[in-house]
Amino acid sequence: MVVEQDAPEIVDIPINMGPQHPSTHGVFRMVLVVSGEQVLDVTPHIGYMHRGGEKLMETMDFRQGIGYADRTEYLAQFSAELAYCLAVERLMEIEVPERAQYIRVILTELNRLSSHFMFMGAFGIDSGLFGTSFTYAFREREYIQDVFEEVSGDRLMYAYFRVGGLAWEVTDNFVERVHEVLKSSAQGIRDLDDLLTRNEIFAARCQNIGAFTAQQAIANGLSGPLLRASGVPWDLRKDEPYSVYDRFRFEVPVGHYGDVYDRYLVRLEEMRQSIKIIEQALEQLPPEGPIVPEKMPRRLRTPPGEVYAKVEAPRGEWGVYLVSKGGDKPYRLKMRSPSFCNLSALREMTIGQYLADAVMILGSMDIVLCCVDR
Amino acid sequence: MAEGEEQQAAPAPGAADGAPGSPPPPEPSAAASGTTPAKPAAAKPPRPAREAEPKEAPRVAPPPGSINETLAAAVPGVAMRAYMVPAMAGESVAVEVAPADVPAVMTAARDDPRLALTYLRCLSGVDWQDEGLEVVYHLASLDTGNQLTLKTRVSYDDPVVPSIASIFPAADWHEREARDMFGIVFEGHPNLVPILLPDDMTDHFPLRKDNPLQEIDEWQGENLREGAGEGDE
Amino acid sequence: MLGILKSMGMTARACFRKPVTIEYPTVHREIPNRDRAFPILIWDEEHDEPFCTGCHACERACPVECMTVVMQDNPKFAAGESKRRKIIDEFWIDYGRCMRCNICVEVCNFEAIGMNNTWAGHELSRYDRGDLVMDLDMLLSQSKKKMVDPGLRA
Amino acid sequence: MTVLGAPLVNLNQHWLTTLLGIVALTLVMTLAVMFATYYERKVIARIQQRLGPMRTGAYGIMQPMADTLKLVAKEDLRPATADPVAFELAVFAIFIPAFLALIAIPYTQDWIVSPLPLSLLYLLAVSGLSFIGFLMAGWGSDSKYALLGGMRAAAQLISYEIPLILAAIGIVMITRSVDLSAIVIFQHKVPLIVWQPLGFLIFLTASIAELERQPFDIPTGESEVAGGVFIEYSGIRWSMFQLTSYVNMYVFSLLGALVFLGGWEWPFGRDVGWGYQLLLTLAKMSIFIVFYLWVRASLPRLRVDQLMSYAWKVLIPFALVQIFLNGLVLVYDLPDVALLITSGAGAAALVYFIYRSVRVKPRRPLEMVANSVAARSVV
Repeated sequence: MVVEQDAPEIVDIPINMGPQHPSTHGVFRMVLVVSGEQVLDVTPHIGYMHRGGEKLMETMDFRQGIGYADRTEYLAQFSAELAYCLAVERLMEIEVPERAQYIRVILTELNRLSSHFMFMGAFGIDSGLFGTSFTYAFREREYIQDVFEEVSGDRLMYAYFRVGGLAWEVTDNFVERVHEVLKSSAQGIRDLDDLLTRNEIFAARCQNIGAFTAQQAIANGLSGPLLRASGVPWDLRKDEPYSVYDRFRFEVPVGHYGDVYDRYLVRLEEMRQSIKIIEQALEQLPPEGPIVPEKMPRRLRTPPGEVYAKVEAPRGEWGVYLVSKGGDKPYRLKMRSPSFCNLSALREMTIGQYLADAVMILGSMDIVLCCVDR
Repeated sequence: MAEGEEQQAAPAPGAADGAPGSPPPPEPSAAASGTTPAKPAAAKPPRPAREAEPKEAPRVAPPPGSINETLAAAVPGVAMRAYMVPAMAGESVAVEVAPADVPAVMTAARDDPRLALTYLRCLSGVDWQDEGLEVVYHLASLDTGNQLTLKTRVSYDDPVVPSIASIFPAADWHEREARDMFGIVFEGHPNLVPILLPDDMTDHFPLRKDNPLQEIDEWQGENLREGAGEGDE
Repeated sequence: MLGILKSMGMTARACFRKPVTIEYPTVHREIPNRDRAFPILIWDEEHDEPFCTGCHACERACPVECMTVVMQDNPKFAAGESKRRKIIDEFWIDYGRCMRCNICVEVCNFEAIGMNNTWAGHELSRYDRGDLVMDLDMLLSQSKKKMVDPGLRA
Repeated sequence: MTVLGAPLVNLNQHWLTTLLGIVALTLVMTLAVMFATYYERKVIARIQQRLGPMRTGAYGIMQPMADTLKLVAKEDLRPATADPVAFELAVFAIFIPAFLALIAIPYTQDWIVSPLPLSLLYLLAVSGLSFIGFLMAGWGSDSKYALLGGMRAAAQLISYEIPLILAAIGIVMITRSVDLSAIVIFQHKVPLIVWQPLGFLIFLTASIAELERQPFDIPTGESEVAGGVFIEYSGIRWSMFQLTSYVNMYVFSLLGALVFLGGWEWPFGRDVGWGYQLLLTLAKMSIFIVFYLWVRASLPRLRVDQLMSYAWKVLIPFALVQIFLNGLVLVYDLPDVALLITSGAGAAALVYFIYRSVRVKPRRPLEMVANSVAARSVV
């Protein structure tokens, strides 16, 4: 007997993930259309954290804006500050003293370490670990933040870089403290490596999902570890060296598969490279010297012009497009945030994967929602 | 500073199609007096005259052999205005094209092997008030190291630019953002709905200059004393 | 299999390490001298008055406009007890708005404002955001009682 | 092979005694669960280099009390669109089977609420009931997450029930009894883990899956379905779910301790008094519990398809192999050591098979680019 008319209609369920969901890493919402466990379509919704930072920064002079750069990218604050300062310095043609350059590099790389630790911890949780990777990663992150606090006075919103150099001198025991922290960070990297990398369940969850080819990655404007995991050796620290990055010997890890596992590996390796960079920078750091240029104008006024300054932030290319009409405030300031650009590829990566993989793919992008929404 | 300004000044005479009024007369003089030993007459350090500060960026012609020539060869028949701005010097050449030509130029820039500008770094809107709205595309090549800044202007009344989301998927969200903030309509975009702003906010463009920031309602001083506890239960 | 065992070995090893957390509200971590909590005003012991002359420099430089300054003629100057012509009359800082950027400290010409570097400067939760607006007395009280040695200057 | 008879040790079979036993067991189990939550938090905290609960009582010993009070006092919400019957009854559909299982477990030789001649079968049957409750909760909550979680739970519980039962059949074949007391007494000299390593491995993994703990916590996966079936539950109902899951953990730990580790019988025999017997049972049970906690803190979660293929493609075939091997040994009346050899070989094969199949496939390692980029002549 055929009971066709009674056959239940099979429908695809739209699932609303977020804005409050444990694994959206902030107020991010994606509407997944699933057929059983398979994802058919994804619609990301962002903008919950939009604070008009670009507009606000148009009303701030070049010192005041630094605090906002921090708040835009709250996991890689020094990178955001550095990009902003580089833009203004390029426009004003200020030469930053050596010592300040090195300290900037050391702090930015430490910041990369702490940001990647954050990724490792959160990614472990995305993959279903009961917080173990998170606590190991945060242990190291806190040690790094201790150094930042000793130097800049704050644990999160450092506001320490200034146009032309640094706001104030580092502490006397800065070098020893950084060495200590590097030692403990190396331990933390080993811990996370032991915990995750070879773990078969973790590998089975990560491998071959969300894979992007190099062409796809480039076309979608990915940057940072995502681009490198797809096999494009593109690192602004090497390709378009800013600050004093051309003086260090380090390697850029490049993946072959472009999947989530490669992104994880690339980040893990980048952390080791960061330690290498910091060690070299500490060696080369001039023990004495000014931290702001001697001929520093009292009021920061830029000539009219425009500049696109970019740095390799932990999440990718952090760009600042600064248009000035003269005066002490930007006329237009666009922040090219890597999280925003990377996230725009989410749809293409996720379709056809499992629901659980959607979480892993989103986690592997390591987005910062403040940085996405600005 | 002085050195830099001299560098800027040097190529200035060669500027062929720089913006009108761009020659920077005050700067060389300021630079010169800054570098010369202090004259007794000018006891006060000679301030660069504020009024004379140029309001437009000085534009210089890109050196011969720059990328704009390749681009012009790749898309013949498209009117282009190429220039450089000193702060960008040595990095990227700006090319201005008409809005209608953007897709053709973009396709050529991506596909021409001499250019290979496959990577769209950034897409920004700029509000130039009386001079209309500008869309700035930052392109880069990950193979050749080429850099290009492509610009196009549209008027307030008819802010329509052809979308390049089909050429560069990376432009998708950037264009939506530029629509949110500046009201630039990207024709042919698959899904031009607000991205950062609320879904119904389609008639108000926050980053345009005619949208000043709201006054901060202060919670201190007299305000606090008068309004203390108001609205708090 | 081996990787799973490695993971479990890792966690087993970690079990025998010292815990790194502390019982926060009862145990306080030592905070460095440079720690930046919220800005406070500093008391001039010598002249028994605040250092602040109410010059509005910090108010103008504040990116978030969290400060309100009112200046007055210094009565002690008229009496010859002080060299300050002008003195602060009223000063409000909205701690709920302050973003602790240290700019007010940098622009101050009299070293009259500093960043609180004690735990008291961090543990400021209030039930009403109006209570976060500090007036002159509250801003000076810690320095008056010598509870704080303001840390970061530039 | 000798078959030991099952001298059933009865309490005075009066309904009042049984009732008293049930009440006492429920109360003791509730306390035990409260302790388990505390213990779990402390153990996992140590693994994660944290202090864990420290503030209620000395070393946070009163934390479970505080948690319970808070949960009981919390507002009990039911979504307006939920199916009231399914939503409300789901709690009991999960809660009651878990407690039902407890009455058939011999804690010592004499301590058993209701001695059943089919207690092993009864235990497995009762513990297999809970998936109905999960389905009810998932459907009744009228939430997509809950529905997904309920579906996952049903699929997972049914799938892993099979290897569990098959592993138990292997035991039953050897002991020729489905009475737990008899099975324990059978292990007078040697615990069954020695004769049945393969069955033990299957039981261990399947029990983790039945308990829905990491790495098999897919129905409740926090980062995917945000609590799954429990997403709409709060207060006392939610705490009953939690209570149930911990009771289940005790049940499976006890089952493992009794069936594979010799329970109260091995190694001291029957005559050491109930105190030692109880202690012995609890000690063996806690081995399982520590293992569950340790695994929970160490391993990420599997994906649904991986989970299902693990059950159907790995565990069930190997469980059948175990039964087959046992059958061979029994039919040809081989000495006991043949059991060890065959099952040990099977266990080794299982380990090797898992090792081979889940091994991280060798991939091209990351390429470390030192200089080629700079050679690209960036302006």
